Amino acid sequence: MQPYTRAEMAAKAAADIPEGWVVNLGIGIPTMIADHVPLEREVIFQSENGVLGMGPAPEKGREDPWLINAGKQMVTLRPGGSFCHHADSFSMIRGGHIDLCVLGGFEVAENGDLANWATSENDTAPAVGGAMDLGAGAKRLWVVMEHTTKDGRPKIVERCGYPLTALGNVSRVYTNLAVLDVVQGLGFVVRDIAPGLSLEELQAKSAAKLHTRA
Amino acid sequence: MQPYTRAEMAAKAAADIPEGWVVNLGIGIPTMIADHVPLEREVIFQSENGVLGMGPAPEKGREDPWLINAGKQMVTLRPGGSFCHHADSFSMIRGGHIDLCVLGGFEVAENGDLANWATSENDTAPAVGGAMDLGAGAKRLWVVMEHTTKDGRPKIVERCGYPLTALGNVSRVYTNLAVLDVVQGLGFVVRDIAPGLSLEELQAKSAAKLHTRA
Amino acid sequence: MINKIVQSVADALAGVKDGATVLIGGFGSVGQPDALIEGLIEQGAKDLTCVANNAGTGRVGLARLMELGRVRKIICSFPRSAGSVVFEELYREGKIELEIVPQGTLAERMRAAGAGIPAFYTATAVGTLLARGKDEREFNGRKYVLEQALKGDVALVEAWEADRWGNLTYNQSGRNFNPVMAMAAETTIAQVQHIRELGELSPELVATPGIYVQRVVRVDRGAPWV
Amino acid sequence: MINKIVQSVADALAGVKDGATVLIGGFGSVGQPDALIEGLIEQGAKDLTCVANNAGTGRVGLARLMELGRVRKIICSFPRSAGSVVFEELYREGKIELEIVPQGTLAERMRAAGAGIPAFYTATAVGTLLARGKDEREFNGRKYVLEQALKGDVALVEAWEADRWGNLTYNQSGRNFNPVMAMAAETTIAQVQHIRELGELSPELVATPGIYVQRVVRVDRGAPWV
Repeated sequence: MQPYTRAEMAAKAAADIPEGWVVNLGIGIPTMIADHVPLEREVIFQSENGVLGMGPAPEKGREDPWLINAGKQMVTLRPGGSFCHHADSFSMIRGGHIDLCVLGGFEVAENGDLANWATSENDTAPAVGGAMDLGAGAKRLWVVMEHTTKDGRPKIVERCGYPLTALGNVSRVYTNLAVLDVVQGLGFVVRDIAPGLSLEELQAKSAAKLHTRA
Repeated sequence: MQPYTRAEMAAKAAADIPEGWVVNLGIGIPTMIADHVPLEREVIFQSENGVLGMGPAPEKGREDPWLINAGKQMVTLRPGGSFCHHADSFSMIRGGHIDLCVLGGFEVAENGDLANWATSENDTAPAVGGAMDLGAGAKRLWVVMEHTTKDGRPKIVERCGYPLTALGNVSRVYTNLAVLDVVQGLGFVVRDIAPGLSLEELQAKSAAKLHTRA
Repeated sequence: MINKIVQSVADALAGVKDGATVLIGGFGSVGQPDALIEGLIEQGAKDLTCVANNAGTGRVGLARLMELGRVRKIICSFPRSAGSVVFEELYREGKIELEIVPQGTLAERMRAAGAGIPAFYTATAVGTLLARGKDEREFNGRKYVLEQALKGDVALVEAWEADRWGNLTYNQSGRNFNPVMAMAAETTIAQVQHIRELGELSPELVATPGIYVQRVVRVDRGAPWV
Repeated sequence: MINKIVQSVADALAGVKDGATVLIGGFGSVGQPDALIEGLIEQGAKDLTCVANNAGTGRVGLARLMELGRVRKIICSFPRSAGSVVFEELYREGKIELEIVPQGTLAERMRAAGAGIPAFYTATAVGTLLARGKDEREFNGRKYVLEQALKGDVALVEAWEADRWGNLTYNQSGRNFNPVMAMAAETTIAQVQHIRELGELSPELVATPGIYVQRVVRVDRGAPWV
């Protein structure tokens, strides 16, 4: 069995993004997706701190500290990009103008719920950032995450146990073991399995029923 | 008896505006106020169509048709002026950032109510424009108007008969016959009377009790 | 390659449906998308709800659209102005619906639609005829009315410059309702004076990012009174 | 002559009262008004409610203000970040109140305060812990929660350029929360890198008009990491 690497997970998600979409990428593996979209395929990356049209990471020696993304990494702006303030930036997000948001996750449920910001109701100062705005506002919500926790507990679940970030909005999950669609009224549908992994093995590592295309 | 001319009414109001105030002027006599504020006394005139820092009317031959005020007259922008869109412009107004708004009026009541947009509930397509936003949002609301209608009916009243524009916000009225303060809990207080007019004569042309300073 | 530039006004207006809500930018003649309004007249959509600050003047543009019986309802702040003859006639005859909205509330209702805010409270119009039938609530001892987002199917806007991503800049008071309406519509169509290469517009100066714009057409409009 | 420029950080911070709500701009280190925060530490006001995206890092700036016991409550979207040691310690010990607000709701609540909107509905956080106790209402079949305006007594912002009327421009992603906070406070104090003559700033480019700014102080800040 060959689980996908983080780069492969990012590349798989990147391959599914068509030209012209406006895309917001969360911190972590989602951020890596941008590196796998060729510049010729014009995808407009938005960052909630008011940057629309981010380009690749700056070349060594050409970094501009006044230009960062939501993960606080230095980035570039491509021709056609623009800046705005936080209220205008979240107008784009809340107003449904972002075609796709890709976030990391603690758990995704078969009803499309996402938990990714707190691990208990009494979490020590949980940090939500823009995840709830993105989860509720983007036209599509994809999640990229490991299929299980480090100690092997499934993150693909029937119902989220952790506090929710967004309700019913996740439509696809990319993990190190599979790509799953979330179909309303049905649940998880397998699109792709890592090489050498059987459906039964994948099901065993998941806590919700996995369907296959009819 | 010498009633004030329209220019005198505007000049009187202008004299009462201190440096540094941000001021929105309604259509008609209020617009004339700007001409009576010397440029050295820096008053920032705002127009609800997104112009902050209007200057005097353009010189002949130097008009710019892309730069108009809310009365659709061509204006100029003084150094330090800026442009914004309608939602940002009304954020300034609704958010209480305008020090003073001066409007025309049909009636002003002793409780500070203003009626200036419709003459009956079944008015043929009354036109409100930005008057209600300005009436509710500006820090101070002054009215400049004739003291009576053309047929002699008082416009200074106990309660407005016409549909209201703003409730209880008028604090001063400049008419062709007098300048009146509107004091909450008391009513109209005379600040100034046109030359040759007695208080009794002024009272006779008003439909609300006029007080004098104690 | 993203390219939102279309070659004709007819292409720009293609697909506007009967019954659509059309937001029309401009304040006075400044920032008014004249060519797009003419294009809409040609295009033929009817039973329209039009949102604009005024209700048209003379017998051209929006007034012409109304005169042709294509406008079911108008939502505006200032219907009665010098030369609004067509509107006044139709209104008297009961042939057009009117919703008067205070100018700031009109702008904010569209900004709200664009920003994913279904409703908001404002002190504007409290206690007046225009607050009738609206929910009222007190915050910190002051009364406010609830106003709902106003969304368009189509927005017709006028801008100064555009690039192929649909980024727009405006000229002075030509900004007015245009950026707000661009946010609020499903399909935003911009008539612009100048097409710039991608990257030519300053990223600090773009007043409407391309994310809000679906189609751009260049129209040599000259001065706004033309 | 209107002149909002003051000569020292101490002059800029004069009069901040105990118990004040202080809005602090910036996202990461970009657009963060470091010198003004240091000035606030010097100035001495206590029992503060601070509104910022993060809860400070290391033991300088906002973290130092908290460590000195001057912050009663923090309102932010992302308190737990690399290096938020002071906050985490105080929070564990129950020595600081925390209100977590989704980032977009945080920005919009301040924009609302500046725009005279006492409350608005949003779909953000519906059905989550952060919606608890908030009014909920349906519009067009979708649920929304009511969020209230968040007003500051003081806003500390960082900008690129200013003139004596208080007009501000920003540099790239340095804009972030700054223009929104500038709108939302009774007294807005701006730390800027460059003072320009009146009329030097493009009227199309001013991102915060001077109407929202009370005091400006020039601080040679260099790069944002300094």
